[in-house]
Amino acid sequence: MKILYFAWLRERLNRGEEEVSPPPEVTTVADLIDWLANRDEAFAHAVEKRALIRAAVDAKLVPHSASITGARVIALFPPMTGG
Amino acid sequence: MKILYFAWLRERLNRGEEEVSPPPEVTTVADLIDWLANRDEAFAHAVEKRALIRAAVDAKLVPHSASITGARVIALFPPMTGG
Amino acid sequence: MTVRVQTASFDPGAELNAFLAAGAGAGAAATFTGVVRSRPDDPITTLTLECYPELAINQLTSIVGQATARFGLLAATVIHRYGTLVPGEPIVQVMTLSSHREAAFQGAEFLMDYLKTDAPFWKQETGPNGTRWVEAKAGDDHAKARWE
Amino acid sequence: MTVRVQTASFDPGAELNAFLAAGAGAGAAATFTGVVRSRPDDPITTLTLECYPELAINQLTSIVGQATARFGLLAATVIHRYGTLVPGEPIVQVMTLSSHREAAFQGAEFLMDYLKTDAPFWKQETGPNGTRWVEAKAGDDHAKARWE
Repeated sequence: MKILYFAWLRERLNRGEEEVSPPPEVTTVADLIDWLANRDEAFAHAVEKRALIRAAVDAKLVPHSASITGARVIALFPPMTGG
Repeated sequence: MKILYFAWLRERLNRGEEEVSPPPEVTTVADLIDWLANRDEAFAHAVEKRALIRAAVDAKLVPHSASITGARVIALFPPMTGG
Repeated sequence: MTVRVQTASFDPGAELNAFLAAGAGAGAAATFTGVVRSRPDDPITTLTLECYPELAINQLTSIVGQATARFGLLAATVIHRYGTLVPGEPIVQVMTLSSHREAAFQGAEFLMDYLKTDAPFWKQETGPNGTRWVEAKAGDDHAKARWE
Repeated sequence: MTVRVQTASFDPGAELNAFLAAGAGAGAAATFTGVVRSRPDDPITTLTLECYPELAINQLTSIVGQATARFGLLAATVIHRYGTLVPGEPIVQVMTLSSHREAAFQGAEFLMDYLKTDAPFWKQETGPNGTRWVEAKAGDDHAKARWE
């Protein structure tokens, strides 16, 4: 699956997207964030305050408890500041 | 002094303005309305519901208790429906 | 702070652009545009607004001054037409400028609520069933009362 | 119901006139225009908005649908830019149309409140002291919460 990063999360990770293949026990957004943090210290540091990380699955805004099973694109990003 | 009438008050009286010379004991808008009503049955009928009559003295919106001493132009009109 | 009472028509978009240009960089602008309406169940052919211009200028200037002070507006404009209009034509436009959207919105709502009850305009509708004066709405007094 | 997310600039007045023309005779239109601001005490040279366009379209379409249903709007439009802008340029415009001014105002405020926290745009300011991401404001969450 593809992961997209935006704003300061993209800057801290120094990448806007990546392809990952999490194992089958990674079933939710929260699981995915934990799994990515375990692989990558920079990522772990950037998402230390989990409450600051928002997520979308296939271009739908979701809570961290949402399923990622079958998802093609997951986006992770800080609180939005539009308008 | 000049009196201006607007909207349905103007229509019912069949005049947009008139010159009047009330006696010195007519000191407020309320006095003026009473005095005009005493002279003219059509006027008395048109202002029967006093709460529907608004007034301005020299282009300032005022309550019926306001003084008309020294005023040049008094306007009488129904509730406003702008906007 | 601009108040205009006029029989001539006005261009809502051109007025908005001029208002924004004058307040460059202020952040938040709220605009209300009132248009002559005509519903299929209550069609009208014309709307005539009677006006007492001297009092209208005084009242609108006072209302705009109150809104500016109360909501800390950086600019505010009211344009109000009178005379005979047809459905679709703009009657009134208020525009407010602030660094915060809440103040801009509240200023514009305050202006509209006061203008409905305190500005000397009287609407008369002409339709297939003749001509009638529009009655003042109790709702408009309530809308104004929430600011007191 | 129109949602546009674009890098191109837009003309606030031309958008308002097109919106009014499409809804001829509806009565009440409220418009909010957000402009890049720059204060003397906190000058900026550019404001860059990052965007996730697919999610922005989905979120804005959902928010406009909610506002339309909740306030009985006859029409609603949201235009939101992204990319790099300079002070004075419009970022966002929302327009709502109703037969009643209260619904038009409330619809526009609802749209702005939701858009601030729920549309995937991220602001980055560049000024004399460098570049910084704008932080989300608690006040924006509170503004949204009043509709819940």
